Amino acid sequence: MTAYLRSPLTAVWLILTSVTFASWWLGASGDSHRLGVSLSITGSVVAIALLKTRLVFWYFMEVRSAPAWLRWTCDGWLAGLAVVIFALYSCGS
Amino acid sequence: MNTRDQNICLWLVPCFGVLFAIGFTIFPGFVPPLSPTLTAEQVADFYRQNVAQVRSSMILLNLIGIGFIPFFMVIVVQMMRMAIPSRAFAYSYLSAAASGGTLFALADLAWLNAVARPERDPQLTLLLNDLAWFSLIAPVGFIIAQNLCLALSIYMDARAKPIFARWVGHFNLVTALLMAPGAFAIVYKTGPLAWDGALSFWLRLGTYALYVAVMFFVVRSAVREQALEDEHAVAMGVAA
Amino acid sequence: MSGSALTAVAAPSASVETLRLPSRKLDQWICYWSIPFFYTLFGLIFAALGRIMPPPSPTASVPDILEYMQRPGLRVGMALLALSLGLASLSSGVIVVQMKRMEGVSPALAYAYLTALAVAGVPGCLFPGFVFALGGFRPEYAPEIHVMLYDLGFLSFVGSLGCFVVQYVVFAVAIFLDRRTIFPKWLGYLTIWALVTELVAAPIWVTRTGPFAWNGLLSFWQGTAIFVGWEFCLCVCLHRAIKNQPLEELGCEG
Amino acid sequence: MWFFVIGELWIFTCYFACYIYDRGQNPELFLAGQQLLSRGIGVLNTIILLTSSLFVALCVQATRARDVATASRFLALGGGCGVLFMLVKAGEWYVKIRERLPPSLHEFFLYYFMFTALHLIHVSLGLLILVLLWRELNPMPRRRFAAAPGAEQPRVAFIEVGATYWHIVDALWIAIFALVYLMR
Repeated sequence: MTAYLRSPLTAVWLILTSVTFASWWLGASGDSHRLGVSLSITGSVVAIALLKTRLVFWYFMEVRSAPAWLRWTCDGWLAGLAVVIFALYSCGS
Repeated sequence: MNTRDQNICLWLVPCFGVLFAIGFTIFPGFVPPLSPTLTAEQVADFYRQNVAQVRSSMILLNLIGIGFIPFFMVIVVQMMRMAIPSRAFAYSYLSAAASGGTLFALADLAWLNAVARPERDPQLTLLLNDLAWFSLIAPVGFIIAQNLCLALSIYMDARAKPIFARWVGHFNLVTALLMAPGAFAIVYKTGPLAWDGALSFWLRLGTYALYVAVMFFVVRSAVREQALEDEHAVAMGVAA
Repeated sequence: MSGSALTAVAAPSASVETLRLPSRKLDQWICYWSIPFFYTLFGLIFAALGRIMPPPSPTASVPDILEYMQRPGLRVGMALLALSLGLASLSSGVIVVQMKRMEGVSPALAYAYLTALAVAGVPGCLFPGFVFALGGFRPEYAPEIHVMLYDLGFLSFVGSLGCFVVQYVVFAVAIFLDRRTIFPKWLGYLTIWALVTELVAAPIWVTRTGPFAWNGLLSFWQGTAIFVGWEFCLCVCLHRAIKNQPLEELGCEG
Repeated sequence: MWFFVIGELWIFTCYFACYIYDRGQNPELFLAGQQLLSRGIGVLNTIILLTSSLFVALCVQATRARDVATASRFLALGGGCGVLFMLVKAGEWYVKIRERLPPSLHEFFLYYFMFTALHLIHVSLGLLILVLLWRELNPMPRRRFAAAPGAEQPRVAFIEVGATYWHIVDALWIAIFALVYLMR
């Protein structure tokens, strides 16, 4: 049972949880001084989220060892999502 | 498989037919049909004056609202006996009969609610009255689909001795065509297509009554034919 | 299947080979071609004639609603709808026949599909049609009655979800459990998407603005797009299923 | 399954696009709404779902090594976390509605409830798939789900497909968490 826990997956899991706490702290830090639309926090939060999703794709769903087209589709989707988010966000505010 | 259950379903048809006739005569708005050109006050007065009659007739019609469903299912069983490649038409017939049944129930509910509180605002009573008439007259699409399926099955029946004769197929198509104009009752207020007009009311309901009566006799002979074939088969089975 | 036993016994004289039909599956093809015909007619009635799809905004002003309800095209469209709605049951007939051919799946799912479609016909399609016709039939109604009819018509047309949810669930389960792959597995996944769009259409009862209203981008447009896509794929797969149905399966049992 | 996954991603991308577009229109309303959300529960949910994803991934590893006992145990832990996630989410909703913040309050809460509701549906679908995986790992006397008769070995491909779906549900939650809870 514990033999499996030492696999790389657990390392990925640790990274993900720590990054989640980081983004939480980042998101929460915005409350204290000013509550405004700040591109920097949003940018970093979204970037972290996409990074986490990419980790999930690559390690948990073994896209790492998947055929090339699958890898490209996943990365392509993530990039596309990032572009869409920033485009709509900037044109909005 | 003996045909006693089908006979019971068949004999439900005349019983419900008589009850339907009674309900239709008691209801004051059918003979002569309520005109769609009446104003809200006139319609409300009509219902206020005939509360007892409307309630009694509509409660009766509510009880026997989908009385013909067993009859349609006997037709579906006969369609499944036909030698046609697949039962697509039988299932379509069943689905159309199910949908058609719900609409008459809706019409009946609208009428009953129209007289539930006669002192209601006339426009609301008018609204319920219109909904009731629409749901009674307009939904001919399902009946057309039923007749179409039955007619096509009869034409494609490849049995040496077909279950229904060819003319039954033609009869179904003709009745479907005769009932088709009823759908336009929701557009016109006057003229033959209005819901009290010759085409939409008299022709449609008259054709439907005739259709059920004729089909009753046709299906009865088909079921008796099936019973004969069963004995014949059993006799062959015993003899073999 | 008692049905087939009965027919075999009762039809000793009929030999199916003597069918003189142009094609042994004529009845299924008739039902099959009723699907595209009905749905183009459906689109014509609702989009061109009645202009119900794309729906006007739920927050339209009262005069706009009154004017919208009085258009003559609306009532003629609803009359045509009342006339032609029976064809939808033809389509469910042939789908049920194909579903009953599946292996490892009891006909319960096929009958559930048939009943779900039979139920969906009235509240989802014909009742809103009558409600719009009611509005147009009596211009002298008080404005609030017209607004009520306007809402009732659209909300029951776009918002009746339950019948279709059950239909999609049953269809998807049948496809996944079927070992004869009458319908390809990706159609099952497409059906699950259609199911998701029905769920996304739920908030039209809650909000009147934004993408979740009854003319909103997500509730209406995405739902319609995926429904049209699903219908198209269904036609393609049904065509293939009927075409390579082995001939000996036809005949009495069917 | 990949066909389905790509479809899901496409549908959710449309939702995110609409959400962000509307958020761009009136950021103040969204910000005000966002303050009322409790980020703590959001983070807790993210951690729970991440752990369940880890367990499911480890289950796949164990199945490849034909170690069915451990695989089932991991699967059970993953499923347990999934159920825990749903409970926490339901609790959060209950708290929100009791604080009179229903979906119909204003646009932000409509989005919030819609996203989380949709995601919950996907989680329940995922849990159903996990149950099917469980029956795959230790088959009951009756046949397994749509398994060809006589297939004795648990089919690894089937386990991987189920795991893929579960990871997609987790990835979607990460995106929702970021956009709804943390975004400015």
